[in-house]
Amino acid sequence: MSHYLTKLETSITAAQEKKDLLLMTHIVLGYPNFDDSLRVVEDMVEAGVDLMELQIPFSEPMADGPVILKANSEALKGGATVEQSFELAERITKAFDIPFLFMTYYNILFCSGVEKFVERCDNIGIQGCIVPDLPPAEGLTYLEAMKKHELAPVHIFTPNTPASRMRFLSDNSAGFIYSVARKGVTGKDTAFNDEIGEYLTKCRNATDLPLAVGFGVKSKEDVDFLRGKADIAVVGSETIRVMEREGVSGVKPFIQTLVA
Amino acid sequence: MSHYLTKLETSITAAQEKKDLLLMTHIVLGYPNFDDSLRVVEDMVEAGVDLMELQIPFSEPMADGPVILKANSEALKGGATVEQSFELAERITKAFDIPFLFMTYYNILFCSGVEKFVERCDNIGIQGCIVPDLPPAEGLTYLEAMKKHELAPVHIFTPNTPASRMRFLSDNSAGFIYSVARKGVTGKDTAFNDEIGEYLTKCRNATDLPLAVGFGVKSKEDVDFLRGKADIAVVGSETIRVMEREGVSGVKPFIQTLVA
Amino acid sequence: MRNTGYYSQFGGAFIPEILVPTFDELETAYLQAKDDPAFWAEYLELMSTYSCRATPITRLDNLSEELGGASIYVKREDLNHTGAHKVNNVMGQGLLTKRMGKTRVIAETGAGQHGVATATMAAKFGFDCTIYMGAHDVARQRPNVFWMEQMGAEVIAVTEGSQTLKDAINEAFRDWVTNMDNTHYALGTACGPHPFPEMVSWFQSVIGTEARAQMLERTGKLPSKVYACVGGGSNAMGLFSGFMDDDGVELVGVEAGGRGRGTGQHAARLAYDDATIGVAQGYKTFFLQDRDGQMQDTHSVSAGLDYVGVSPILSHLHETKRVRFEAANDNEVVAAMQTTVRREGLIPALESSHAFAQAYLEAPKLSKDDNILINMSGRADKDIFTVADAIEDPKWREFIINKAKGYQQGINQ
Amino acid sequence: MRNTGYYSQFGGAFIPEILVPTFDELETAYLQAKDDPAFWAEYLELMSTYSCRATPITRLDNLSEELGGASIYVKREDLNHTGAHKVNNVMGQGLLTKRMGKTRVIAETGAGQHGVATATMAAKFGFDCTIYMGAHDVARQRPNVFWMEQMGAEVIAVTEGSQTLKDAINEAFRDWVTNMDNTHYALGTACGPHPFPEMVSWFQSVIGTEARAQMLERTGKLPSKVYACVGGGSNAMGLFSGFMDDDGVELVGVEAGGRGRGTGQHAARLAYDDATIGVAQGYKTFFLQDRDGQMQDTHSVSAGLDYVGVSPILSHLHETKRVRFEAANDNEVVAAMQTTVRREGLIPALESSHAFAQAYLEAPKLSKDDNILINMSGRADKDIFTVADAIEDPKWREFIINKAKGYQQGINQ
Ligand SMILES: Cc1ncc(COP(=O)(O)O)c(C=O)c1O
Ligand SMILES: Cc1ncc(COP(=O)(O)O)c(C=O)c1O
Repeated sequence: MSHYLTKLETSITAAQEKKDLLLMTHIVLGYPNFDDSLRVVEDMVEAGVDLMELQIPFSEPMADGPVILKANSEALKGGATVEQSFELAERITKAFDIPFLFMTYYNILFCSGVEKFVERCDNIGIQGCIVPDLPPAEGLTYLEAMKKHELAPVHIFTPNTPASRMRFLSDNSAGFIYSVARKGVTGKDTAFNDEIGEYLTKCRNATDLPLAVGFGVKSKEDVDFLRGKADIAVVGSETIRVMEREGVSGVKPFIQTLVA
Repeated sequence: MSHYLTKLETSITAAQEKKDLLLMTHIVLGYPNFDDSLRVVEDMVEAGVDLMELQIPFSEPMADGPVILKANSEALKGGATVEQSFELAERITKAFDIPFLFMTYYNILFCSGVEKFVERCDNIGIQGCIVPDLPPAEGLTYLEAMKKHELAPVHIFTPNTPASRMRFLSDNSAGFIYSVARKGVTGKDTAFNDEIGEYLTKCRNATDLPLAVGFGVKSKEDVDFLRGKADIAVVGSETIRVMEREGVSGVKPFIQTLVA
Repeated sequence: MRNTGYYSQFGGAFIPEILVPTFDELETAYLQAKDDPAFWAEYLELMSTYSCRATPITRLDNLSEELGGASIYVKREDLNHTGAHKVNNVMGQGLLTKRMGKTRVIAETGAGQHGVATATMAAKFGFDCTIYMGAHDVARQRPNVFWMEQMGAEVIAVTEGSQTLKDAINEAFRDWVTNMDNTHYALGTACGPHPFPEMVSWFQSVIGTEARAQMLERTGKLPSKVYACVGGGSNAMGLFSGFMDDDGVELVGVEAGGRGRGTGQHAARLAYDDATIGVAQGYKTFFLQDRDGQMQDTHSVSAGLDYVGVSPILSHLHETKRVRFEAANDNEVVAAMQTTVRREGLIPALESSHAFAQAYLEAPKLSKDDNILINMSGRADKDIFTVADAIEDPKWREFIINKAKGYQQGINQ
Repeated sequence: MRNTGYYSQFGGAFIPEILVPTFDELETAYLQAKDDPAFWAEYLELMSTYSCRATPITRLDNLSEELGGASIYVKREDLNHTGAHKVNNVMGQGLLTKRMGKTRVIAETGAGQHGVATATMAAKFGFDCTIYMGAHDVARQRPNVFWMEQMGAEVIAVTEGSQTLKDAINEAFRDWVTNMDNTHYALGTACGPHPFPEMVSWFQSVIGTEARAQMLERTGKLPSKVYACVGGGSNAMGLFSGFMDDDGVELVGVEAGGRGRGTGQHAARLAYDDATIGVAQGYKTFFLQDRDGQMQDTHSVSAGLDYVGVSPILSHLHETKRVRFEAANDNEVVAAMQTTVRREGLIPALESSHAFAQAYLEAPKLSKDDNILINMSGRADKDIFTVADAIEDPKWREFIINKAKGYQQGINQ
């Protein structure tokens, strides 16, 4: 199974004609509440973000570090449901003209019914999904449904993924590849150095898909480092940190510094 | 070894010519202090007591019940020594013309040197010893020394001593036999009933020595019950109780009610 | 595409991509060890010299007579070094860790039993050791934390989520995804991603293998029923595996009924109808979760059974009806523990007492010719704080209050 | 005249007359049991099904290498049911009690270990049970009291004398002189009047018999030295008896050095020069006493060694120089315990840690070819209050203070 062309990939390619490095950000839906989530998306899009991950909160976010972890559990404490996440996501995709993906854990799909979940993604204009605890081997139904709906299943490359497995992952992906630039969970520091350069070359060689690079991107400097090495810079935990430190209104200026 | 005649036995026989039942009392030397011990002896003799046990305090009085136990440990806390006990005993035997015995545990003899201890008893006019944790089998040196000094080693009959052992104990005793009228430690209640009558008959049959009966004697009624069955009634813990309740001055009136 | 580690629809390995090579390495090491008779021999030697395998079986003479039915036998995992069956698994994983050339182990722990076992193994093998434990549990289970620290382990209080066992598991995975190069995660029960359920069950199978032979030797026949409590499922899998092919032996798994059916305050995933199939913590099984798939709070008097998921192998055996699942509630469990202590002088852990409670219910219905076997997965003497609270002992409270006063006045009394 | 139970000048039976028939009966029952191979077979069967005899020997791989001399082996009495060697004696006396047709047992206890073992035995055999324990010890050792009470035993706090072990022994004798008809006094160590020293040593000899065979099997030869801590002397007698006739095996008894030689705050009766021969608690031995023969206060970090007397058999072996006596002081003992926990994952009781401390001192002076054996008489996990105080763990204090607060506010937290 080789990857298929998706709307997501097409949008990325189109955007790249204007910019050499796109910016993807991440929020947790319902954190600190759904209204604020919407406001943050608005600000991000206005600040020039190119695509966004919308995380549907889950009680056991095993691959997430402390910042996103806390956002997940606060959202759930606030009563966030999957239904509300879909509703908000639908408003978002209608309102803003950039690609949005869902990021969540497999149980959310599984309990909704995988096919139903994917179909609904399609219906509300979500263009792809990142499901960090669903390796392709466990995700046949998911992959088929995504393909059927021409949505992008995004998989993850890591520094200890062998080249052969990168190719396998790429074959099972669409839209882009999410390449994590360090070991560990989300939100930890990464030193952007030559070693990473080599790693990214290895990633490039393993896939034809655009390459998003994430984990630990925090500053314009980090973003600039990625220029020429990646297609998309991902800023995840740091925006949540900014929001927590400076309030929702702090997010826009922060993003603006990154894309400046 | 059959028992030998001692000054103690002779005194008892002599006293019995005037009274059908003698009274033996018990104090712990140095409790509450040595001065009071002396005063209590004085009062008891005046009240008509016929012979007395002077207990040299020991830290592990295994055969004594709570009242005498406490008296032992209070005396030791007050600094009572074996030397002081001997000194006071000497003053007592010089001052009062009734037979006095030492009651103590074997370690007191052992640590003094058994022969030295016995010799000193003799020197200061102590007529016999009761050593409740020293069965004849363990007390050869002691028995020989006592015999040599013509002092009375008093042994104990109990309700579960077989007749043959009673005879053996009697053979190793002199002065009198101490017959305990119940199981258990000193100072507990005994119901003076027919069963005890039978038991005392058994004791009588096993020895030619005078019979002292103790444990739990508390009142004139108890004393009267023993009349005709025993030669000596022993009042132990109860006088200490009286002293604790009513002070040293309460002892004399109490003894007087018993001998009235 | 690899698709191993399934027991009918349950199991699998739902793991972050970064751990895939680590799991491949682990599975390979595990399969090689399993194929190597020298490995199992080394394991048995270790368990018979460092712990006291074979653990005996004890007949409950008094209760068998009093209850008036079957003869009740008990497999004495409480006699193991560190006081529970957990050490069987941990020592096996210790040997594997050595084989893989790793120098650090991490583990989750709820009540602290698995944490103590892992810290012990790390001390013995000379590994560095980090134990993840929900902050609530750290506060409640200080004695176990104390011993883990004495063993040289670092105990990290997990302040995320519900601050209990499942959160400790998540946190251990988070450590692992960072430190997989030198670190092995010694998962404590027959749950988690493949190969853990199978591998933990394999190490624990020593219980069932011994018990089967011992019952035959002692009674000349197999037991009619065998009982084990079910938290994650490792002691149950360990015992049951010995009798899996003996059709005449009924296997009974006893879960934490907590405050009872219908209260929502329990941890009965298979005995009650509240759990549904889901995927979390790396594997697919029955979970106590809401309709969205969010894990729910569970409750049990015994921390070791207080868990949202259950071994995928047991979910499978539940569906095939090879194992019958029951739940004992908190009150029944405390009563069963007290009866066992008072009448037999055995102190079953509150976890194990679930199995006792169910066995005591069923023994009278069997005949004198029947024998039943209970897995005493651990001893409760280390859980005195929990037990004393469960039975609300006023003298214990007084003791603690006085002890605290002494500390506040600066006296070790 | 009977004159038995002497080991050169030590031993005897200095008992109140009222107990003479009871001791005769006991001695007869003991001698008959000893003559009856079926009795020992029943005993071994009980110990191998109710406890986990044979207990293993464990090699301390890490410390043997670190200390750089002899290979250090440990006899694992800590793995016994109830956590110490005490159960060997108690179960034997339980069988004897049954033989004598008695229905009630009493015992003294210091740290509580023997009390728990006796209460356990009573529960198992269906005896009534009363445990005498110094009031100071009751206050300090609530966990053990808790379990004794759970077993159905009545625990009586002895408020006489120094309110510790020796006073509990006196009080048990006071009970016995009242209730000898239906009651057996299960004395907890190789002390007291004949036949206790010999009988208790006989039951404990199971340790030495096993250990000798195990060392031969594991190492092909006998150990150069064997170490045991000495309270009353029962675990030491148990281990030593296995090697008594092996001239090449040096036997080392380790007493409680407390605050050290010359401080008067210790319980070293044979290793230091402070003790003299005396007679108390029914037997003749070395006692820590003043010149009058009054017993003195002793001190040890470990309650189980904190006793004025010592087995008359050991006093004899001290005089004949068959056993060498040493003392380890409190600080050395706590350090040895911590080392053993951290490096080997074993948690020796503070009592047992005395033997470890001495062995660690001497092991480096031996050659690589030597093996030594330490008796791990018990485990410390039940003594957490004592251990945590001994190492002054601030987090433990905080935990207790918080726990107390919870109780005072009426919360089981
Ligand atoms: C004594 C004991 N039994 C049972 C369990 C439950 O675990 P499992 O179901 O894996 O045996 C635990 C867990 O901590 C335990 O400590
Ligand atoms: C674990 C342990 N070891 C040793 C002792 C000391 O007793 P003994 O010298 O009789 O073995 C005790 C006494 O309580 C104990 O609990």
